[in-house]
Amino acid sequence: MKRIYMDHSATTPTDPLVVEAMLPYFTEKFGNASSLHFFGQEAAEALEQSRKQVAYLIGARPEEIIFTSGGTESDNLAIKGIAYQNSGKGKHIITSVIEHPAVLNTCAHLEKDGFEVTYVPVDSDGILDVAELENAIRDDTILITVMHANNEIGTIQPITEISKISKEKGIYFHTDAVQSVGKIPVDVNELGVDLLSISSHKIHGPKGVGALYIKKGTLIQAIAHGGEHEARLRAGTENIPGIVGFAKATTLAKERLAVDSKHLTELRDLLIKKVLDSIGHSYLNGHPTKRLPNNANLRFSFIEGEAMLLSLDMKGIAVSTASACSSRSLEPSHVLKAIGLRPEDAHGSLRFSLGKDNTREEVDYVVESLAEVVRKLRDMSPLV
Amino acid sequence: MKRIYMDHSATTPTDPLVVEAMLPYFTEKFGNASSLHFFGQEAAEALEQSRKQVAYLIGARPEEIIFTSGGTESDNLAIKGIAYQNSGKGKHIITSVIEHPAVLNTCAHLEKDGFEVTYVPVDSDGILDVAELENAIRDDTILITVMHANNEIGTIQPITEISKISKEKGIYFHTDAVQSVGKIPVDVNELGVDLLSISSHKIHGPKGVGALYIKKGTLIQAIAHGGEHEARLRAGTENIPGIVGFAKATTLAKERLAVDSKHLTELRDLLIKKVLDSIGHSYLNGHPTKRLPNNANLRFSFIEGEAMLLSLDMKGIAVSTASACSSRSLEPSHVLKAIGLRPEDAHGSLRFSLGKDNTREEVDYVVESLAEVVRKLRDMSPLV
Amino acid sequence: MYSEKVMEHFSNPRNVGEIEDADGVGRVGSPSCGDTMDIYIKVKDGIIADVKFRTFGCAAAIASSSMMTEMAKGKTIEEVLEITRDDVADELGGLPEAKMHCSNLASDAIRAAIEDYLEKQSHKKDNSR
Amino acid sequence: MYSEKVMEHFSNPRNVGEIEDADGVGRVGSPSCGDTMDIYIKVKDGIIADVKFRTFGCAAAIASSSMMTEMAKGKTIEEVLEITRDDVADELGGLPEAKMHCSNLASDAIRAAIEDYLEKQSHKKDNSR
Ligand SMILES: Cc1ncc(COP(=O)(O)O)c(C=O)c1O
Ligand SMILES: Cc1ncc(COP(=O)(O)O)c(C=O)c1O
Repeated sequence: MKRIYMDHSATTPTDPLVVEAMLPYFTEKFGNASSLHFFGQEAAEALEQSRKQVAYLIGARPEEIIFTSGGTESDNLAIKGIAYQNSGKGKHIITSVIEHPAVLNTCAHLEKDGFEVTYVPVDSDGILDVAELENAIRDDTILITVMHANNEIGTIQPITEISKISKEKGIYFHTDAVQSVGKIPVDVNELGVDLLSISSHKIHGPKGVGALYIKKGTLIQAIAHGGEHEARLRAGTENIPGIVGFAKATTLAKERLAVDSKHLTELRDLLIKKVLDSIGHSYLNGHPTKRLPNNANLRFSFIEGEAMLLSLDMKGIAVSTASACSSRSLEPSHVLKAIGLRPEDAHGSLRFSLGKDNTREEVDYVVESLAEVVRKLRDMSPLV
Repeated sequence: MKRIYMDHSATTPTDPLVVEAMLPYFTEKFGNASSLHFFGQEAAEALEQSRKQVAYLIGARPEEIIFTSGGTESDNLAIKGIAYQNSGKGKHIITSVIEHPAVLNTCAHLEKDGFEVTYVPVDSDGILDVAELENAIRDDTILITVMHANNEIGTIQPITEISKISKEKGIYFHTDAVQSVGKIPVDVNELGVDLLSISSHKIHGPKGVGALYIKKGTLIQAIAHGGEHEARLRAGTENIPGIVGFAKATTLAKERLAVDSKHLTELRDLLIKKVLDSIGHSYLNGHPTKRLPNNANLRFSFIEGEAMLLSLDMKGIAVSTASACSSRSLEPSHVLKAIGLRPEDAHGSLRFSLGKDNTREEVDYVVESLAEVVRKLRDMSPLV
Repeated sequence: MYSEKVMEHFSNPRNVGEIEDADGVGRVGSPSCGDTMDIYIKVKDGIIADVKFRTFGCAAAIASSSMMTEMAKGKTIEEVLEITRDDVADELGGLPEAKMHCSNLASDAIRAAIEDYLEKQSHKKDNSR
Repeated sequence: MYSEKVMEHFSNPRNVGEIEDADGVGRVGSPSCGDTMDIYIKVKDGIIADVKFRTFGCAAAIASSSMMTEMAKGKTIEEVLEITRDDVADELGGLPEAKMHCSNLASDAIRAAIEDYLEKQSHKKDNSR
């Protein structure tokens, strides 16, 4: 069966050029970067070269990049690292209601550990309320963590506005840029953040690798203990092939950003227009323009998302309900609830996340198939 | 230059069969195992199949295996996971003085967090003193963590003796089996442990993957927070290619164990005999027989290890001083200190860790080169 | 994730629809929880002569509804009332733990339809008294 | 990790050995710390006419010793005393942070040798008084 993948926010295929870049580091240049001999030094050089490439993508310096095992670990390290380092100064953290579980559950863990967390709401378009955030700041606020772009509805948050405030108040500011990197420009200096999380597998790099940008001079505590790797902030033998692949993916992402984002925006807008035009009682979730070029989160009344997803899957089309992580749970998405959807509407939403290799023909086929699926499920629905 | 790699305890080349097994999971079967569609289910199946393979290697059940980003993370998860879960019962932990930094530094971190840790000594052969360990047990002891085989001197610890004691006293027992797996039989039931750490890159699998065995019914706390992956104990999108490669490596390790360990033991004994016979003032560190088949840790009076290492490197031979992790530090190895070596003798030690592809000819060349290097450095030494 | 049987019933659900002059109707679940089932039955001589459903819900909910209607059709009311909550899941070759409530929902739905039928019957008797 | 210059001096160290009738000898470091250097000097008309070393230590220690002897040879005592601790590392094209003490050790060693020489000289003067 021909298969169409429109779930790039969950993960992306690794680019063949990335795999090619990784290959020598499995079998030939396989050294441990801590070893002093030739094999080790070869690995250490690859590591530092990769650090430069990743730093370059986001306008950082190489020494500001810590490699991790993925976006989740980067978020954990950033938030716990700042929290434990600064708990003497204060124990209050501000975040948003629409963060990824990697941030929300880390915050929840810190709450059990004596920290207080304020969850700032978003408007019905899914954009954070900056005034509310400013109001939430207290004398003991040590960290603000707000995502750059949301993984479910793709909305882009006012990071530069927030960083102005955080700088003024002398509060550390972390952003989870896992979804935005490679789709919109991400420059740590323009954004004005102190810490920023990235994940390799969302930008056509391998799974199991990520990075945390830590602005020079920002002290954080390690959360994994062991050897003295990664400036003593992340113990464990470095995953050199993974890191080399990640670095290659960042380089490709940087080169392709302009072309890709134009292509994705066109496809996204085409998909949204066609769906809204051809399927009754369908709606777009999230802000119409302040959203990732590749995200279309659509809502269909009277029917349920998983049933749509699996029906589309039988037609070879891969999409997602809410985020991949929460798609096994029965709770409607916290993000869709946060933008004010009724539970039954949240349950009836689908996320289409496009990739650079998707085509207009695929969009046509997807919309046709979707119309059929929606019709069939509505025929079965007692709510119509 | 022909290069001879004898640093397999630091890391191993990934087996070409392992790379082959991984390849489809980068570009074709690239799904996120949490996704409900075809791509996701394909990944989820690979994940569960891999879990079975890894479990099989160590005689565990699939549901007792948690995938991590490596040995360091496994050690952190095991020790912190048990400590925080059981801190209500007690805050005392017992370990040995010769553990890997992943264990020692995790224990040190817990000490800062209000736990007490007893470090049990080893004898001059590098074997843990079980009587001392038994004496160290207190009413509030919640965890014993002792490595299966040491990474520097290769000594094999009396794990079954310890597990008898831990069971009697109802204390959780974790072992770091990162170095023993694939070299000697490792069966969780025979060893009688509750938790056991493994790392992929030490057994010809890819870097950046590991596993923690957690005996059914053993409750531990998560240390990374986020999505509901890995029985909610390890958040983060699963590194499917890495996990598939790791699983393949465990299968190969199991198949090859008998042949490999025989080959390695022969080479090791040949290397030790030739060195001790042909180089004056040379000694073996650690127990002569209770040691990994692939480890020869040798000591040369009057000269320093790094100088030997780099001289050998110039002859194309890769070995290590102490563990790769600590080889950049100036402190002599804590393991060699623990077996009673004077600092200058600890500084003069080299670790040769053999791999299945090493040959007798390589051993001959290494011993010849070593003799030359030792002679040259001794000519330069004021201590001779 | 789902058994083949579940996927088969989900993609080709049996007995979808309404029965205009149903003898009993059951509605369980609520849209805000993510699933709602309507089950319609036609009873003849104490036997479920016809049964149809409409379901808003996930694949498991739809498959459970379909399977339930198949299991009920042609059986006596007493037999149908003996179908336990797990039976539907078992017939479907199992359901993921998180989806077991769908099996429950389906058996609850047909029970509700039968209760509706029995209540209407007793009203009829009342009225005819 | 090391510069080419370090590796070059490490693999081909200059001036290795002892001077039997040295005018001054300096020993610094201690085996238990991982490095010890012995430096021997021969002084003629206030100039370091010959210098040799023996070193127990890492590659950086050996290279620093070698470089130090090269830098000292042919210079006046005053010139050599002006060589700072960092100069040896600089001449070697830099040393890793953790190895900077090797550069220090080398300059300390030659200083110790010169002090030994000067002390012996003053004894000689004392004796000849
Ligand atoms: C916004 C966001 N943050 C964090 C993560 C976690 O990243 P990873 O899957 O690399 O752990 C994801 C992806 O699942 C994400 O979309
Ligand atoms: C005994 C032991 N434990 C733990 C580790 C850490 O494993 P990893 O490098 O996979 O983090 C190592 C290897 O460095 C080791 O030898």
